[in-house]
Amino acid sequence: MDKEFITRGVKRCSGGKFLLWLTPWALLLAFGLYSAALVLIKGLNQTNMDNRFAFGLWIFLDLTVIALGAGAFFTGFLLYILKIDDLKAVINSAVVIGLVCYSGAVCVLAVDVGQPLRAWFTFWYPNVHSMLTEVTFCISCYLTVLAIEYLPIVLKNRRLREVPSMLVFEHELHKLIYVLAGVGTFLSFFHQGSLGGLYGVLRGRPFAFREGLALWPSTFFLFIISAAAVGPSFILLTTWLVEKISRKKLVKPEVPGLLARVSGLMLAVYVLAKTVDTLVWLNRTSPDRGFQGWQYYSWRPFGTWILFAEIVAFGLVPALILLSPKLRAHAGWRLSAAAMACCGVALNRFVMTVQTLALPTLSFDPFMSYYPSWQEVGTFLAVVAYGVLVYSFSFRYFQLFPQERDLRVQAPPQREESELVTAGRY
Amino acid sequence: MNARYGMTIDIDRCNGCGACMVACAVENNIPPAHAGANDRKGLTWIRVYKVDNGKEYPERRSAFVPVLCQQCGNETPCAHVCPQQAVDVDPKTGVVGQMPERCLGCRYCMAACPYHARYFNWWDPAWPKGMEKTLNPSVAPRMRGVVEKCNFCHGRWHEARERAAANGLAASEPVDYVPACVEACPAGAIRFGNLNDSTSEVAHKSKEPDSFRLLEKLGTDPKIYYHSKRDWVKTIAEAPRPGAGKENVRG
Amino acid sequence: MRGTILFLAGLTAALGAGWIAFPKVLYRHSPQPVDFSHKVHAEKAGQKCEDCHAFRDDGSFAGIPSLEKCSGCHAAAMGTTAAEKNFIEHYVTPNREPEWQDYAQQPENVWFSHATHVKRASMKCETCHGSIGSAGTLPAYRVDPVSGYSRDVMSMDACVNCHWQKGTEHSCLDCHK
Amino acid sequence: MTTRRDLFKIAGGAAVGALLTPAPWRMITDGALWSENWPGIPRPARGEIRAKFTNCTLCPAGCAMKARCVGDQPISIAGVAGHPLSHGALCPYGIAGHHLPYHPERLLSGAVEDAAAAIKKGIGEGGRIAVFDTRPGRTASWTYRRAMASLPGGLYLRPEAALNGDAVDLSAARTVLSFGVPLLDGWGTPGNVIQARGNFRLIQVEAIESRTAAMADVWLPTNPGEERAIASLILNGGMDHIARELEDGPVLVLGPEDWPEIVELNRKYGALGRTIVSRRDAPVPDTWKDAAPEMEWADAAEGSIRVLLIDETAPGAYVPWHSIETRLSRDAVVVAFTATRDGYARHAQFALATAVFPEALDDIPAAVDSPAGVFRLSTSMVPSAAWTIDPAMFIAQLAGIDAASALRDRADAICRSARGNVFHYADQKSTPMKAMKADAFWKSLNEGACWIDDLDPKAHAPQLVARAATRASNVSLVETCGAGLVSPLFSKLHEESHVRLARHEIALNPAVGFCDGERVALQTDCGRIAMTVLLDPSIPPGSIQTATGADVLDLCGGATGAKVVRI
Repeated sequence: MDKEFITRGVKRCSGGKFLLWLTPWALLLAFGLYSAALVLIKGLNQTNMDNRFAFGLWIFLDLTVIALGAGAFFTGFLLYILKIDDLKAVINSAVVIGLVCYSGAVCVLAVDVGQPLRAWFTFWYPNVHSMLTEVTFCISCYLTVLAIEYLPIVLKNRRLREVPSMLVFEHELHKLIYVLAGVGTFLSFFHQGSLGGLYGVLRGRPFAFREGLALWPSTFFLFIISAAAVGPSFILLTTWLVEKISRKKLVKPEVPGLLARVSGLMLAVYVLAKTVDTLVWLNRTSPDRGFQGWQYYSWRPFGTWILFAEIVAFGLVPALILLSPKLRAHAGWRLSAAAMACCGVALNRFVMTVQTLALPTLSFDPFMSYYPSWQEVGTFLAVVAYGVLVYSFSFRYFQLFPQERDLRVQAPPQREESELVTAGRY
Repeated sequence: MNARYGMTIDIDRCNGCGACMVACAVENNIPPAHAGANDRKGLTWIRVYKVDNGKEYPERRSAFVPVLCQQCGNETPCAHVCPQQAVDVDPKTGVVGQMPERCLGCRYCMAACPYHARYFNWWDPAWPKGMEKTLNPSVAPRMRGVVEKCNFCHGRWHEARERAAANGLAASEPVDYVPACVEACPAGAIRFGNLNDSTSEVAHKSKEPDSFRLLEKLGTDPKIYYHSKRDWVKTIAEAPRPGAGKENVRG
Repeated sequence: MRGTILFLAGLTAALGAGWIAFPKVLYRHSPQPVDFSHKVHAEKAGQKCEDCHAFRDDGSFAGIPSLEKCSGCHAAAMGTTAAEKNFIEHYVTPNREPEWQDYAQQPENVWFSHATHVKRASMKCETCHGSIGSAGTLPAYRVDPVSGYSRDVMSMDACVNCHWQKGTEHSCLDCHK
Repeated sequence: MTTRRDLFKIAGGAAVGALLTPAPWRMITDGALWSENWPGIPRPARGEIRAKFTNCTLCPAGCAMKARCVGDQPISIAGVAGHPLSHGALCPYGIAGHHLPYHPERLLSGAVEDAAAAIKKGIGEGGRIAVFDTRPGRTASWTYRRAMASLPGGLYLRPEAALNGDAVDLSAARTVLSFGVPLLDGWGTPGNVIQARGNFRLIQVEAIESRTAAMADVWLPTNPGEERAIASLILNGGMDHIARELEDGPVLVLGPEDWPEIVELNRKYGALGRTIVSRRDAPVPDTWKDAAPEMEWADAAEGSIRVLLIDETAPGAYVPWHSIETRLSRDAVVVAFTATRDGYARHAQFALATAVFPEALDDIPAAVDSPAGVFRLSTSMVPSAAWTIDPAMFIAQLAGIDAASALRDRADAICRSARGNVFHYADQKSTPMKAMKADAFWKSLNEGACWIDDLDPKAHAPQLVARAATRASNVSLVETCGAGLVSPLFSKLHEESHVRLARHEIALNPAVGFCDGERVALQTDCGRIAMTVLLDPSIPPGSIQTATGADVLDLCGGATGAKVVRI
């Protein structure tokens, strides 16, 4: 049925199997859309957010997802700007992941605001001092860039190539790709930063406030570095996951190693910077504003353990693992380290968003806690489902892993047999 | 000559009756609590907190602290972060204005405000049947999904300016008016006026040694001055001290 | 070539729809209850705007006069025009307020003070209301059903421009409430 | 023939074209504008803004009010500056009083005819009829007394009079010793108390740090029920640090008046005649003199009343139902005139809906802290609903007397007395009664004015008498508005913050072992009521704090001790 759409020379599972795989995700998406609709129609009273917890699960999700999606721009940067050609093997997959993460984040943002119909005000009456303006502009621009980067992947599809004009179009786009990568990298760097700035500028929240380097608070740069660090790690994980699920070899063995090395390197830099930043903040920034550093960590359950977990357990440790060639070579170590790195950054985003709001600022404030409502969780799951669906389609019909074909050709025939038997789930 | 509207609140005079909170809601067309609203999802532009000296009964002593928008004058945190200029500081009055019809409800300003003086409209405003007849025409109707806060009763400010114009007075601050909470406070604990006018009562009181501002060290230069002769009350101006037992269960 | 023609065809069609059809479809027209003539009142009765559109004692602006004011002169029919007949029959006699539709009615969230503009800044009515005061008939009232605002209401840009030129633009809450 | 590609081209052209027209941009803008005022959001009425003056009837203080009205509809209320009694102050209940007519829980209509029939039947069978009036001294009260006088065996019952009807002159006091009296939180006229507050030291003896205790110069925390012991200790020269404070007179001692100690302390420190003074009430027409005497409900014979008419339109002291019940005969008919289901309506066969503030026209007698007699009206600012009835008119009809012009008649009587002064709210000027004609007086009363009597030159020092004493309870009741109805905006003080306890909310010390928001029952020997726990460390473990309300008062009224039990 859809055979003629599938890339030449790669094996994909039967349409039936594919549908079977899609169904649960489609259902999840439907449920998610329902809860999102509830929020949009009935208003944000459907969530468990309140005046003290003005931000909740969704902002945490946005920041995390976007950090993980950073693989797209950073790989692009390494490939097209620094010319590390081995990364061609994953760039398409990275772009798809980036697209999924960013578009998902934008959709959630639209649900998260009280008056989505006025979202465009930010473009018409922008407040140039606001980090959120920066974020909005960069995200929307970068999303366009990602869409354009995604086009050639689509256009490479067998059937579409039969249309000559499309072929030309795709060719033109390809010339553009370097420009796009450049622009994309710049935008993405910038708004990963502004996402960090988002909290760093909150002078009213000494827990989040950081002193500025040049125009931006230190969190601006920390977010960039940490995003660059986990981006590759996340690609590492997803690639491995797809290989497992589709039971196929998708990239040459040296590629994961390379990704791991890059990730480790960036992570090490991040841990160093983060440590310095934390020390400055604890000993100068915060006390200067009348808040003693220790007090933040005396509100259960947010003890100093969270600081340790963020910087050492999920920062330094994975960095060292990824940096050591021996451990890195071992898939188990490599993947768990990558996973840890992702958790570390997720934890960092959690601290910046949720803990910041939970901590009291007035002496007669209580310590606040918050649990998301099912509508919030539902919307969150919708993004996950949406991501899986888009990726599944892209993987089935487009060439996300250029090396897949060659790897199949090289593969010894009997494995060919076996593969025909258990013809992958995709 | 620009004005700098501000308030002095004498904590030693406040017995926490709540007249200011009710008067504020009446003046600004704020609806009664929607079913499901609680002390974390409510709309109380001015809110009276009960604070205590952290000791146990019978040494425990309490005081009532009305907290409203502190009208920060220096790098106003909320105005600084709003992505679409829904918050601005009026140079002529120093009042931090919030524009519900420009606000998209991102709540970034609420995260930015250290005083929790900003409130989000979680529900569509609704009044018991007939009660909408008592709405104040000088203040816009409320709407769902936007952030709001105290603006020193701008409806009254508009009226005062119109009166002045009608009486042929020149356009100049300060105009002659007081916010609803000031008018309502039976104990006269809240005073309102122009801090730039050295002859005004607020200017005097704000300079007294017993006057203090909340979280002054943040450097946001708030325009609400609190006043108390009790030393333990003065400590509420500082950052929280975990374990000092300063848990606030009332207010 | 053919492609270009087709493209241009689509383009022109859309342009036509957007510029000509759309405004017609969007705005709902509704006539005023009475065919009132400012011209007649200005010339015959020799009245100035503020004779009918008066300020109240508290400095606020009364806007469109109430039936009471009209009945002051129009207790009985003055003249034989259909409009007059209609007015007397349907409003004066049953003492029913005409549901005038206010072209210049600002949104609820706007505080517009006539006193500030007319008395302090001594602006002319025509500056904002144009020639309506000398028009022989009332133009149809056109309202945007989506926003619920009159088509002829002064837009914020217009306010801001003037305030900006006069250097009286300070903050949103100067005009919003 | 057109191919799919052609359609693409046309569509492309159309898309580009559309972007060059106002249509898409208009729609985007309209979307935002629509969000400014989407359906269902009420618009405030426009119109001329006027000021109207009246007096509050929500509690016996009767503070002067200035209402800001659009047309005739009050939209906000403030005090009247310079008022000699209320000094421009209002409590939160008064400030939002104009919402009461729209209260969702307001009592709507009632079976008036059936009630009338039942009453007539009751009287016909020769039973005693009685009116129980929660706020005596009003002109309506006089109407009831006249009506009862003209009915065979008619009784006029009232709650126990504070200070036996004598008044407190706070301005004269230098030291006030209060045993759990909410002096600064709803006791007298707020403005008057605050005005006087600067001149006296306040010593508060109370188990809980109430609003008054928190603002007192000295707070003596006691164990619940020990207040009386402390009183007698002070009386017998113990606690000399307090005794020393009391040296600084004039002294005023406030507390449950049924304690002999309070009376004794006031005698000992010479309060009587100085801070506690006897008051002349506003004159009444001579023709009313044959009205039935005031009788305290407690003096009515057990099981004697066949028909009881309760007027709780003007909230005052609440008498727990179980002590009223004992006065009723077995087949008694009880009719409550009220605006709420929460009060005596719960026990009456007939609850007849009445007008509420600011619908009703009524007068407010002098408050406990007003040494001079007063006469002021609460005018009808908004028309009262058609289905409401005026209890005074109803009862007057029952007795076949004419009371339609009672208020006017009394005003004229006051005018004839030519005593005192009239304070006009609009211009804040006083004119002597002598200088006013009856019509002018009546006019200004309706436009907002207050007649204040001269102090009685030959006033005798009041004689307090102690009643049979009840033991103090461990329940501290904080006043919610006497009127069952409170503006819906009080959610700001209840749900949306915890400034005041909501009804059926109970404040407990965390150490007691309940958790926040837990459903519990407050239990006394009179029964139990379900409550919601609010933890408050400032409440001592032995004590309970909850908001008043008829049912709670029924529960705790005569009770000596209450306990909280899980349900």
